[in-house]
Amino acid sequence: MSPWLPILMAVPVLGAIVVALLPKGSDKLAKQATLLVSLVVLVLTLVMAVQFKTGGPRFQFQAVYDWIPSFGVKFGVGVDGIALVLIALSAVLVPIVVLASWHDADGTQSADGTLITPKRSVKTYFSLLLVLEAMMIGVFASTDIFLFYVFFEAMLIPMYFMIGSYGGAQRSYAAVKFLLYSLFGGLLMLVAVIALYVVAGKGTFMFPELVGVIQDPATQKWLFAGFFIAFAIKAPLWPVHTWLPDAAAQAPAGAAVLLVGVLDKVGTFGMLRFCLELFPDAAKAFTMPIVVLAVISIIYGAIVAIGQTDMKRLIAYTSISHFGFIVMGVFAMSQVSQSGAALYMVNHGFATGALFLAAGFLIARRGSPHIADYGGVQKVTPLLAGFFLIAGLAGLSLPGLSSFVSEFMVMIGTYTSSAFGSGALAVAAIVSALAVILAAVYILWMVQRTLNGPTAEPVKAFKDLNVREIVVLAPLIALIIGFGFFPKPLLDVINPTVTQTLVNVKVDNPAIAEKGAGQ
Amino acid sequence: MNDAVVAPTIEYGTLAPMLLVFGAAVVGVLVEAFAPRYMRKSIHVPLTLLSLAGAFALVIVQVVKGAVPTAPVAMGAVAVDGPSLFIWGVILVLSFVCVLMINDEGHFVASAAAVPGSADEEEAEAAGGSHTEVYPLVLFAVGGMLLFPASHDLLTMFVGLEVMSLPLYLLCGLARRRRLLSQEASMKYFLLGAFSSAFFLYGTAMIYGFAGTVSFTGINKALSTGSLLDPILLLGLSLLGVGLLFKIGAAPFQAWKPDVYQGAPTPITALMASGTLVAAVGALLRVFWVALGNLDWDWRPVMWAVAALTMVVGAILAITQTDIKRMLAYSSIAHAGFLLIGVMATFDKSAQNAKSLSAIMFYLLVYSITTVGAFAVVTMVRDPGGEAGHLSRWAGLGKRSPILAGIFAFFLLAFAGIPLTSGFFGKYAVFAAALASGSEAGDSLGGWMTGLVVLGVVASAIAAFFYVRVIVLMFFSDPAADGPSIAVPSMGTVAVIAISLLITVGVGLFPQPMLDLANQAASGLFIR
Amino acid sequence: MESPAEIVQHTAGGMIGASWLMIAFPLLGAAILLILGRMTNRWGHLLGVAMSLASFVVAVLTFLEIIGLPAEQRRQAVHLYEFIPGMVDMGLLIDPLSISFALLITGVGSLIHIYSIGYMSHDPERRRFFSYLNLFVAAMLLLVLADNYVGLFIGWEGVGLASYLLIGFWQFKPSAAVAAKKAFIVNRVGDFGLLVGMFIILATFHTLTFSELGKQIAEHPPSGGAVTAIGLLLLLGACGKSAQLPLQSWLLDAMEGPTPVSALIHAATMVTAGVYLVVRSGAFFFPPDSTQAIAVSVVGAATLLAGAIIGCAKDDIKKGLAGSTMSQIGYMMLGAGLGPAGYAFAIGHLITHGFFKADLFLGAGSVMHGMNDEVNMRKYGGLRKHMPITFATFFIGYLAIIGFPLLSGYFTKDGIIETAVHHQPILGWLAVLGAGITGFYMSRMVFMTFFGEKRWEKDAHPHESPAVMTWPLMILSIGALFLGGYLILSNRLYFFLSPAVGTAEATPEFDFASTAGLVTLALVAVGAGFAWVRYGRAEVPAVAPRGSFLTTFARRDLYGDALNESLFMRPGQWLTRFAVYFDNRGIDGLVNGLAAGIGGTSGRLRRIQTGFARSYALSILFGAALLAGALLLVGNI
Amino acid sequence: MTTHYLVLSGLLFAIGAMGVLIRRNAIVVFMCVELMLNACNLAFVAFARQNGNLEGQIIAFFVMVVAAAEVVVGLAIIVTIFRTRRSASVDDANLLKY
Repeated sequence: MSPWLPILMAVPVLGAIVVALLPKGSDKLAKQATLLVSLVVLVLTLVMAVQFKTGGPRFQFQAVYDWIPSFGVKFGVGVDGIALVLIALSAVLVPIVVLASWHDADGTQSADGTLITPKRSVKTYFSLLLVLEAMMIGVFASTDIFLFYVFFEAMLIPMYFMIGSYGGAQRSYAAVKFLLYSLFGGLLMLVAVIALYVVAGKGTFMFPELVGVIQDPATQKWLFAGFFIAFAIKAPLWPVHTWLPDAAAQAPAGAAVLLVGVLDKVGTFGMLRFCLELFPDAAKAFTMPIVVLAVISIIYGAIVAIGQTDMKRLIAYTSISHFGFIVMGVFAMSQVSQSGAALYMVNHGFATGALFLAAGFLIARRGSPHIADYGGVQKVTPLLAGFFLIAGLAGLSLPGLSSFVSEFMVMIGTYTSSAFGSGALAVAAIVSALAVILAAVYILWMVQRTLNGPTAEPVKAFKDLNVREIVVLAPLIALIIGFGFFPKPLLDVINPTVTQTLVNVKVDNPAIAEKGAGQ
Repeated sequence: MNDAVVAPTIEYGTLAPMLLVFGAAVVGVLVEAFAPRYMRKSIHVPLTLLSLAGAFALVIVQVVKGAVPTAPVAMGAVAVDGPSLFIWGVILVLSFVCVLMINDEGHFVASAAAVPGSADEEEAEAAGGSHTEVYPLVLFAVGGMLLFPASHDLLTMFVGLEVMSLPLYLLCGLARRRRLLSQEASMKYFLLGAFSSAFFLYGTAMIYGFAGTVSFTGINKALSTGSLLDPILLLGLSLLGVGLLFKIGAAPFQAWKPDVYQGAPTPITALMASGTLVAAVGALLRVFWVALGNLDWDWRPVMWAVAALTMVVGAILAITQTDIKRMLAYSSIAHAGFLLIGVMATFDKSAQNAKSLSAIMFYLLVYSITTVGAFAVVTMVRDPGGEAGHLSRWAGLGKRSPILAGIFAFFLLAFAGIPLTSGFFGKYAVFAAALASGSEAGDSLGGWMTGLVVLGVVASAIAAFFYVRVIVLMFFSDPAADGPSIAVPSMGTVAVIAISLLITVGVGLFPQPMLDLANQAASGLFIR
Repeated sequence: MESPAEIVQHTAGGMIGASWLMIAFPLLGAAILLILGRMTNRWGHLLGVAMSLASFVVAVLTFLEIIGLPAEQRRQAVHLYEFIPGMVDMGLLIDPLSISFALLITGVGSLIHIYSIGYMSHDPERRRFFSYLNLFVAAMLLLVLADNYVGLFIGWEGVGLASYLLIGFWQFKPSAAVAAKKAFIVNRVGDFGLLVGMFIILATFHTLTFSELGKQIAEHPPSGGAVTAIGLLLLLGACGKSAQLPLQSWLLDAMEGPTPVSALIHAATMVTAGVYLVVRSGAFFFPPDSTQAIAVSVVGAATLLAGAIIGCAKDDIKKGLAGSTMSQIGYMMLGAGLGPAGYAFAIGHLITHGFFKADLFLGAGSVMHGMNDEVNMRKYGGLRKHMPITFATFFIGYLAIIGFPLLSGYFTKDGIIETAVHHQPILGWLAVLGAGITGFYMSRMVFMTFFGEKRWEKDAHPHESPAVMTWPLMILSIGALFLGGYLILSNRLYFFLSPAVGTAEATPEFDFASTAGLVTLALVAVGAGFAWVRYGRAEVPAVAPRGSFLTTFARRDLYGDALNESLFMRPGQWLTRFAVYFDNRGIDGLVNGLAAGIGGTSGRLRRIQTGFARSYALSILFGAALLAGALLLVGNI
Repeated sequence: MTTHYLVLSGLLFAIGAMGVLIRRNAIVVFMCVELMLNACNLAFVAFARQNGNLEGQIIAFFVMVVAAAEVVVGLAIIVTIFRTRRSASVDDANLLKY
């Protein structure tokens, strides 16, 4: 019984309650308190992460309490390598988002004085943010599948309110679409969760005890489908992706970061942990169709991104393309591809987070997300432009930046995967590599239209980043570059978990290096 | 020949809760007759509340003593078994809470006899008159609700049904505002209710014809020996079903629900949506599981279709509703459908049946508590002409009154079954029971049960849309300039909302105590 | 014929162990300049130069240490750190090939850094320019020094990024922004090839490290298919970076960047990375006379002609030089496709080209500097008197590039031509033809710029550039004069490189009197003479005449852009528009349609609720009938 | 012989049900419901005879009492409506719909 994870979840919840109960008119205090709480969580997470033993048992910092014995449900938490890095990702992003959203609820005015967003409740926003943080940590830390499901669904609510109350003009449409899409997937998963419990007949939802229990191939397939659809919607995978551009475009930049950076990762995380390990035979049987969907996502997301006129929608579509990579990596079922996919989840969080935030800072200055309303930003605000460019380059997976390592691992891992006879996966990897070209088109074309060229008239009044905004972006950029050259700390944590996953999936796909040594 | 009349044995102790309620009702009538007008209310309120609380206490005493009878009491007329006691407890809590709401000024007409808009009405209102008959009527209805699910023969059940329904017909017509609607609701409810009771009765007659008895034990026995294909039996079964399904508002017998829920005074709607539903589901279970348990191979497929239709009709029709109470009525229809999934989760496996029963009872508890809370919120949002029923009036409520809107949003999320609310665990319990029973070896409906659950989640997703729509209206829309006012709530209403919220949140976080209760109550199943 | 020497793991310290400093210095410079930003405006350029020079010093010291080693130990792998655990470690490979490149990059790079101090002195963003230059040097060094394909690829994209940033340095000009983007995207097409090539390498050999690859291939000589595929894919990558057909189109547009950039990146170093890639992979994937090796030569030959033809028609001095660059790299590719026999000449030409082309570009920059940034040669004329040093150095570069006997270009280019004629006669004779065209267009350039009448704009006041610009020119021209001879005569470069790239069957001999060489000289003379007739003696019209079909063909870059536009851009735009439409109307339409359908159903169904109690009663009766019917039906099944 | 009674009872029930469906006057509709209840009574009594026990007859008495109570409630409601609307037609009460 390790107290780490319950504490990690309790701190933001308590923080949220405190922030919500602050007296009227203490907006500033609410912000400071939220920042403090999120920083405390970050520190705690890092302290915990340092104690993680990479060679140790798969799940560490385990804590299991009875919750609903009638249903066989336990409050079971614990982290493996992948969960750990994703929790760390959440913990890193939240304080950044808090700082980035500092004035989001205050009501903003564009340079020419028109009201962009009206004043809204600051306390509510920040307490929702903290509640969301607790749930994000919870969803990754759950070792009980029922508990996972609870967080999986409950997470929607704070995000729903953050989009719906604090978002752009189309916010309520986007929020409802987001909620219903996710809820629908979640409910199908609920059926599968129940059926898993019933069919397994173990009287428990604890993940480690359910691995390898379901043997019947037909049952596996049905249950797999139930989980997978939910995760595919969450991830989102083509063709159930259309909620993301709306939600991400309408959400305030900070919420969009958490939505795309962390919440959507639950989908791919779930595929990797639950779809694969609980239903290995079904996963193998469905690999090809899913990889095809993933490849479609990659290419399709990229092409549609090229055609977007709204920055945030564009970024959302790039994410769809990137999620395609993650899904492909997961289902290619090789050590390299899955490690790459897990790493991609983290890197994508940083890269897209930086991109959304930088775009958000741009939009906050101009009051319009339309690319056509910009031009020549580089000349006026070189710092903002520089950060935006680096974030964009991370988005196109420029080597030397963190997303390259993961994308490369996914592609090469998929190509070299021998899990299913290499042919089809090799083709998938090659086709997905075309996204390398498309990514350059969508990012650089956006950069060209916003940062470059003659300075547009309204842009001339822009102020460059202030200290708060620099503090928001700089750590992300540092992480992007740092992990671009030194991905080892993350990979060392991820790799053993992936190995364990592959053992559970019964795929014999040893690491490249071992193979090489053998020859 | 010794023809001496043997006095029937009545277990007064066991029946005490019910008898207390009925007794209080009779006393209430006497109060109406003899107490001076100005004193009546101050007598009725404590009388009603104390009798309900007392009845609840008596239920608790029985539970605590553990002396749950294993055979029907009162000469085989009433079965006070675990489920009965649970349902009684739930109904008594609900009715207590509803009475707190009823107690609030302004819901009931000053003089039902006065024609709406006439001078009589103005005069009655000016005199500050009120229908204190409401209290004994409610007590009679509650008594009926207690009897209905606990009855052990069809005749007692019929009587219970009528005792429950007749006062409600009247109560529906007593709204202070929008009296035309209220009276119309009352008449529709009455005519259709009477119509459906006739079906129930005719079904009873057929069953009696087949089994030679109306006692559930007897019917059960007859079904284990006689020909199960007798048309009289099947006809009786279907007509009984009509009467019971009508009461829970299952499709295609749901038509009355929206009209009546909309027209009736809101506290009465709350009572119907919670107490009546609980009682009716209890009765439905008793008839179908106890009396007709041996016939489940026949009625389960049909119930499958009814459940599916009910969920879909409720969810789909709710989407386009514009009146909050009407929408909640359709929501209640959809929930009746979910409950029917649970009702189907039975066949010849008593352990599994106990789980299903527990799931249904748990669902009833959490759903009805949330419902009462939701209607209590509805009473507080007011226009000059009464409650602001039309949804457009709710726009921007979240900005004008964030706490109230937040609570209502939470109730809606509970209806939608979002995790960390009580509604989620209710839904989960029922779905889990259905899947578990479907996967038991020997269930002929195995895969179909899964299909029904999938249909159930699809309906839940559709249903989520209209719950979410209200949240969107309240929080994401700008308030109307002449928006509704929020009534300063009475202590009673505050208490109602607080209790519902507490249970909805509490059970949402820690459902185990309630589940234990339901499990314990269901462990012995129904007395056969 | 020998394979390259085995790569040994470097264990001792020394200069080789510290060779990572070569990359670290300019990287540090770039980081400081970018992070500290405007604070460094005053001294930023000096830091940039210092870092580049420091890197050069390290390179020289490393070089000295290398040549102090016996030949078979001259390939040293320096392990840096674990990069992707289980797949690849980051490390440097210090061998004759990479150190040659490093010397060229840091040497010419430092000169161009120095030159830029003067050239960019009026630009308010000079500091940023130097940070990008430093970044470029670091990335280019990583490209050539990495001991594995992943590191190479990081450098490969890093130089692409630097190139993007520098082409678009004056990004406020839309043309510059577009050119930068185009360069990056076209390069990415090549990168796709390189990337997929790496997939196959890893799948086939289970390693991406050069030393391991060498061992693998030595132990298990690879079979055809995979290696051919790898070779062709790497060639695609090389085509992108080196502006070879069919990915040549970006280079001409890239001239939007400041001239020192054109000199360093788009002439001397980065664009030759393709040649490096082919030579570096040569021992693995380009066995002589294999399909892929021939493909390399064919691409080279085609590009050298295409570039030369384009060069003939350009009036923009930088674009003319860019065409020439394409053409010269074509020669290198041609040589690189010929196996170890051609490697030394290809690399030799690469090095000498680095000098004389940088010299030419910087000379052109110097001219522009004095002519208000005018680039149209039709508005030059007679400049030799006004800019004597520039003229002298440019003229030396000119003689070197056309292969004037005994100058640098003569040795290296003729070496390639002779080897090609020997191994691939057709390609070889095409290269001879190309040399003739080179003679024409380079002469045309010199005549139009420095000779003839003044055709200046009114406000032009040509003047010689400051010393900080002319000194690099002079140093470069010294290289253009003598370096070729030094490298090629007595096969110095050949023997120096052989541990890294292997040896040919027969040691190549430079033949001063070979047929091909003589024919080349003759053709060059003819071309130069023809240019004199057209542009030296005759008056050059200030506005370009319409010209023949061929001229238009050349002016339009052989319709390369038009081809790209109609083959890729337009269909791409259509596809994009269709995809966006499909996403909004198709997929989202389906989802919203489903929602609307449910809503519509609801709207219609609720009409059934008529409000008439009697119709409700009917529905109850109806329901009762259904129920009874269903129960009877189920009962009797 | 029971069958005859049952057929009659069924007919009465059907007539009652049809009356509910086709008659507009609330009083008549209500009387039709009463007719249905009486059809039930007939069935009970007939079955009691057939089964040879008295339960059916006792039930009939219960039903009559319940029906009487129903009359009280029903008439109260109908009269109130009539006073308000000056019409006893069930179709006029049609405000609550959709």
